[in-house]
Amino acid sequence: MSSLRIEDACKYFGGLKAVDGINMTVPAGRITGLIGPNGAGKSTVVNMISGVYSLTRGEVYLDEQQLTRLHVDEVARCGIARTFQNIRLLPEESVLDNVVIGYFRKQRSGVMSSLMGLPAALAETRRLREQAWELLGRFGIQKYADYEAGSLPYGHQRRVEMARSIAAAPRIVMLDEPVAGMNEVESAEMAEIFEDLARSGMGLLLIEHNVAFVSRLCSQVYVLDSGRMIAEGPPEAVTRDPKVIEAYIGGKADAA
Amino acid sequence: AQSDEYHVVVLQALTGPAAFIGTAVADGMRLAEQQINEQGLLGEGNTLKVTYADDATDRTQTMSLIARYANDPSILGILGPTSGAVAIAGASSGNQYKVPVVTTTNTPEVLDQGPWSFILTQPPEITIPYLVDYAADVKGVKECAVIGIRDIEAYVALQKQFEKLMTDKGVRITTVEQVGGTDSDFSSVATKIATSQQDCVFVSASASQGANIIVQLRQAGLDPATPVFGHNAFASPEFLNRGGAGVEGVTFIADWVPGGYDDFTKAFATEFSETFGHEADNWNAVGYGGMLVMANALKSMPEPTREALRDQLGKTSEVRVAAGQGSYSVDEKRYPHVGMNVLTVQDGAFVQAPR
Amino acid sequence: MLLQQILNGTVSGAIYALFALGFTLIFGVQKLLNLAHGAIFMAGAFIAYYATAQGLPFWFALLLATIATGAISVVVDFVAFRQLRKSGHAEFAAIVTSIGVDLILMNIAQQVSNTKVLSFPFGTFPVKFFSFWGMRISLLQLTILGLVLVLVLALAYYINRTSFGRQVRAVSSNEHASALLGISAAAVYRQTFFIAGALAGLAGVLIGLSFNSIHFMMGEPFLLQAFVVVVIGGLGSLQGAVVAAILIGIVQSLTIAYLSSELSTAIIFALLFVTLLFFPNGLFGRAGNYAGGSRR
Amino acid sequence: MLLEVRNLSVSYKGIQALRDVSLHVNRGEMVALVGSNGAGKSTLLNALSRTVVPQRGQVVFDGKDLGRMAAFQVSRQGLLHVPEGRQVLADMSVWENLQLGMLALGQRPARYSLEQVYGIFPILEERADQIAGTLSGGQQQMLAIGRALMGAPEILLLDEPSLGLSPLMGDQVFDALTRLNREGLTILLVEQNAYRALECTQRAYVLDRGRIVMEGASDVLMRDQRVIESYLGA
Amino acid sequence: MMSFYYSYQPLIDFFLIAVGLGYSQQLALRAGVFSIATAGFSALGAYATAILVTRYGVPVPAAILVSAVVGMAVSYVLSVPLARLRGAFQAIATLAFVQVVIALLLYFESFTGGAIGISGIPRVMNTGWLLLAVLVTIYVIWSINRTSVGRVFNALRQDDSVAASLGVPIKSYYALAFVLSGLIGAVFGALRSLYVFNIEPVDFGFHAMVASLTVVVLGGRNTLLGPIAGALIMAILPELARPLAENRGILNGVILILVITFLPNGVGDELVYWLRRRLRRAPKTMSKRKEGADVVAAD
Ligand SMILES: Nc1ncnc2c1ncn2[C@@H]1O[C@H](COP(=O)(O)OP(=O)(O)OP(=O)(O)O)[C@@H](O)[C@H]1O
Ligand SMILES: Nc1ncnc2c1ncn2[C@@H]1O[C@H](COP(=O)(O)OP(=O)(O)OP(=O)(O)O)[C@@H](O)[C@H]1O
Ligand SMILES: CC(C)C[C@H](N)C(=O)O
Ligand SMILES: [Mg+2]
Ligand SMILES: [Mg+2]
Repeated sequence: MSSLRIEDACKYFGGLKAVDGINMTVPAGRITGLIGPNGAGKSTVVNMISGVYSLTRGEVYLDEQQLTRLHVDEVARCGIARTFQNIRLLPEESVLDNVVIGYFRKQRSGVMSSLMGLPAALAETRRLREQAWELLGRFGIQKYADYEAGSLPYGHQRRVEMARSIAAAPRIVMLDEPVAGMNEVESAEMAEIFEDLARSGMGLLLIEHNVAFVSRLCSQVYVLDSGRMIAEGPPEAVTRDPKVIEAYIGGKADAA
Repeated sequence: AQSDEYHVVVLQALTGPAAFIGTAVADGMRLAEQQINEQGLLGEGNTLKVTYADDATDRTQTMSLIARYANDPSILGILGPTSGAVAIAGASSGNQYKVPVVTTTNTPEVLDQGPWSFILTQPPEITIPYLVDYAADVKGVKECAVIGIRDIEAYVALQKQFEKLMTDKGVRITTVEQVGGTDSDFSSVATKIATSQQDCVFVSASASQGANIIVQLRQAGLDPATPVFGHNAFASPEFLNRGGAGVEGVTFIADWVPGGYDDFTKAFATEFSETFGHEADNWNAVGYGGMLVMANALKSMPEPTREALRDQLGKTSEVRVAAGQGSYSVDEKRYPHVGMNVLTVQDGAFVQAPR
Repeated sequence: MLLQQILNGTVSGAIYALFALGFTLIFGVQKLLNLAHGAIFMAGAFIAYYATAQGLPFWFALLLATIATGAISVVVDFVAFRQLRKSGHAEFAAIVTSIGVDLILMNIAQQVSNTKVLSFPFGTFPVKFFSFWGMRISLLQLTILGLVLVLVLALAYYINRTSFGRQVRAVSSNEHASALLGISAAAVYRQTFFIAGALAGLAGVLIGLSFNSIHFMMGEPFLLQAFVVVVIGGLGSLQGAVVAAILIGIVQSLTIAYLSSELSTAIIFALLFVTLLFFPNGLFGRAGNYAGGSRR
Repeated sequence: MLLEVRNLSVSYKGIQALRDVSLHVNRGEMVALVGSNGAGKSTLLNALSRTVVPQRGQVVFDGKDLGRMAAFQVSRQGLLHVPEGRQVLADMSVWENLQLGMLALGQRPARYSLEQVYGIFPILEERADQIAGTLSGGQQQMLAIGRALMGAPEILLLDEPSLGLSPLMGDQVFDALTRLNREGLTILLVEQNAYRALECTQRAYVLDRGRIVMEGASDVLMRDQRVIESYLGA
Repeated sequence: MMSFYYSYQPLIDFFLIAVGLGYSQQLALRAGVFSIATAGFSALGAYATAILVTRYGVPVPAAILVSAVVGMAVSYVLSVPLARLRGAFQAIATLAFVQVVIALLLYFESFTGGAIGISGIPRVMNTGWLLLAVLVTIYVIWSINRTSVGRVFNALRQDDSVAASLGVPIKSYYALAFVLSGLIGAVFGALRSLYVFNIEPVDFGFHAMVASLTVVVLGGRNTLLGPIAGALIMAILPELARPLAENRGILNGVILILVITFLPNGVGDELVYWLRRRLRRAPKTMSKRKEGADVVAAD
């Protein structure tokens, strides 16, 4: 079973220590939570792992393979997928095509056969479109398949992005606030999907401000505050930790 | 033949970069057309029909238009295109479709395309000797700096010919500077030449650009005693307007002596300025002559066919025109000969250069 | 000769700057490639020419041309760009509409001038030379340098010290959000186009005057030049445009003087290419947050 | 009545996103608008701020018909919209974003000073010179709200203000909004967290597939079985 | 009919060449490379072929092949620095490339003929060959559109960091798009030189750059129909306006403004999008599942 590890990772922006010496493990087959106040550095962690940011210090490993200095596309080809906190779809493409592009990593037909329009390449396209269509079904947005992605309501755009990120069956997927903008009923649907994915062996890193949602799904939760890890452990323990309550959850109990 | 209508096309650059030549040539041709029909120059009852077309200095349009006109059997010949590669391409098309094409340019390559193509202006190897002889022999210059337009091939050809013939005469070419055809800021080149040693400057450019270069040369401090030479493009009122006092003393060869020098040319000059409201320039005169040459060939055709027209154009001999020394002939290589004048600017006017 | 050539380059560069500043406002700030800017520049020279030909004093013609080209530029924005911005496809479509405007303006100018090259009558501006340290500078060149300096400072003040500059940047970065803040994008566009057009027109008059040549196609080489200036300077950076313009003027002048006038274009553009390799956002461009696939 | 909407319909390229929506907001009220993804909530707010042009219907704000106004004029009337996706001006600094917020004042007097806004969101003061695009998601959300406050809103339209905010920060923002409302600011709130929205508002509308399907006092709706099933989770 | 063809043959042939160059331009734009290098590639192709054929008697097919290789090689080398640049900066860098090519063509006179260029190039191209070349190009681009390369190009254009996050080696794909653009540009440059008798540097200058760009923007940047539609308009426009003689610039300008104002994505693209909207439906194999979809938004 593979796992993603980051060791003593730091990211400084000028004087600002956005991430400051943290260690974390995201095991396969589990859902790992990463929570923390706004500006704690959660998205920065995702960007460091996925290769958008270089690390000021520290290392990233997938099993034994070092990812620290790989570029974005190389990291992705190792099987690490992500979504973006500010949704990033290809706005002019149809919803279906947005998902089809997600299969890139698993494509087998080469550039030449594509340029020459060989039957193998065409058949692959057909097959991928069907798979993408299935996947849209799983996220309940099949009926939007032919719409321009940019015209979908916010919540549906999130689903498209998630579908795209898991299309190529990554080993690890990092979801940055996947249910933001969804109500309880809608996020419950997403929860089911996440659990399915974990059962299939994928490792999920879930960043979310919905503590109840995180508690329900995650086996392990990390809490980041001002770039430092202030707590980690099973959700029940973490959410009762006074440091976490003070920095993050606040006095009032969360809804539902 | 009883009252034939001879149909020719004037295909010039009326817009685009070569429009400053094309429009002027077309105007000259319009005046000639009018006179030819008024004076019945084509013989009893015969009329000349002219269609004016614009190729926008664009080879695509030239080739399309020539194909179209070639496909219209009523059209006997084409006066155009104007110049440059467009003219060469037009000449090739003319040969392909077997329709006589009389380009305005002076580039002998037009003639290489085949027997159906002609040029209206004399190539550099005919015109430049007039200038070189004057500069080297009369003025006795020894060292000459050259400034030319780098991207207008007609000017480049003139410049090359000048360099070659001067070198043949033992004159040293000190430096060759090239500027762009649309530039107007020559301060750097001017400073460079003004601060170096030579006893002659040759400028190969259009009237307005050339005047501008010379003015900027003088402003940069060029020794006023250094003679400045140019070629036939300077023979235009444009040159004086643009250059003013700055071009005083510039010497150049000319197809056209502004204002005319005998009855025929003076009549042309008067009629032209009455018709168009401004003085005739070099290109007006060339256009006027071109149409007369065409009319002469049309008149002498045994039958109205393109072959006949082509043959007659090739036999043009001593047609009275306004350009050069007034008599236009074509030799066996189809090179035109009209002679050249050497002019100089004196008190803001063109006069024959003193020998 | 070196100093003289640097001076020549500076004066040419100052004029490029005038042209390029307006272009930066439109191209750099609004991301619109306005290929009609050269024609507007040309219109400035034409208007001033015909105004002086009517006997108006030169300074008045200059003012008239500046205001008129500002107004033309606003009209151009209205007919060629406004609708495109609404449809949200301006970036590329503007290339075509601005070519359309360019064709129209050039055609009109060609008809008006009968394809001739025009120039201001002699004595429009007193011809007077000053010599110092072995250099010659004309009164006109001095005036141009002074004028450009004043204008650049005024513009810099207007853009950087009033809220207008912020509004321009806000509209260019997100028109939708700007509207929510109460910014009238239309008004911002009107003002930038007016300024850009007026600067171009003014540059047209000055160039027509100093280089003695007014022609319906005179805008083209300057347009090409302006591209280079704006990009080397860094898109949207006013200081950048000025520095780049003068730098290019000087480099051009020196290549002609010491290397080769025949190769000057090749050298300038090769330099441009190399500059971009080392400064992918231009000399003064704010480093974009683009890094493609590599870590930053 | 500060804001009155009558029979508003909006469609995008043939897709009907709002059908005959009528609602109103009284001065000093805080009203919620709930509905699932794609119900048309954002579309409704966009139509009110006129960043989307409706097909039919009338919007009257403070006695003025907004039908003829451009979006920027609407903002200058004091109808300020904090849009979905935050829409901060990404390449300008936090301070510049806030300064630009003041343009909505037009001739109207300011209502909240920069200090007050910094008081509500201290991080904005701390990060005044940071480029807004590099703020964290939650920080951007605060900036978007703060920026709207700088424009002295008569009514504030908020599209999912708690989106991306930590629970603590979310609470603080809601506390702040409730406080501002008590001090006289009228608010129309779109919120996914229906529980929280209903908790802090006086009245609410439920939007489903482009239509208003329910309206009433928030505390009543909170106990409505249909609302619980579809929006609050069983 | 035949006589129509003969009268308009050059128009048709130039249209085909413009279509080919349009595809070269389009490939770059559609992959998000704001290149205006097509004119430069076509200059290289044209000169390579012209020099080989006229000076060294190389057979025409071999010369075209060499042009293709030159186009690919130069575009590959250029793609490396270009990948570091964005948008307008790419446009200017490619503009610089074209300017340098032209300056060198003018300078190395003994080799390139300088300003006069090269004449006496045999005219071996005709409508048939040009049509064949265009059809082959269309086939390749059609294939690209239906397979992964096209998807990647579309992704690069809209958001290349998203593409990278999905594992696309973006530099290689930028290079691929650019090399294809260079190849097509050079080949059509070569074919053009074998049609127009003579070539000179100004044929490939600012106007040529703007011309290819106009064809694509006017026709459409993303669909197969784009360059065809754009080239068609640009071919017909001067003819439509011809009766206006010297004033046709005005009419041309007005038409360009009107067309693109109402069809801002370009005539061809808008047509294709319109058709797609009319035919909007799930892909064939999936249509059986369509029933029962509820109608929040399905019109
Ligand atoms: N490119 C950058 N330059 C400067 N500061 C940055 C940059 N990116 C992020 N920061 C700062 O680093 C800190 C961490 O940001 P990050 O986006 O990782 O927070 P987060 O935990 O994801 O917060 P949120 O929950 O609000 O999304 C923030 O204070 C942010 O302002
Ligand atoms: N720009 C657009 N073009 C086309 N259709 C659009 C556009 N914006 C929204 N829609 C459609 O309008 C409908 C309502 O969308 P809207 O964004 O208003 O929903 P919402 O209630 O805000 O959803 P969410 O909670 O997910 O934000 C949806 O069906 C959506 O697809
Ligand atoms: C362009 C050509 C018509 C050139 C002309 N023969 C000249 O002497 O300049
Ligand atoms: Mg975040
Ligand atoms: Mg919404």
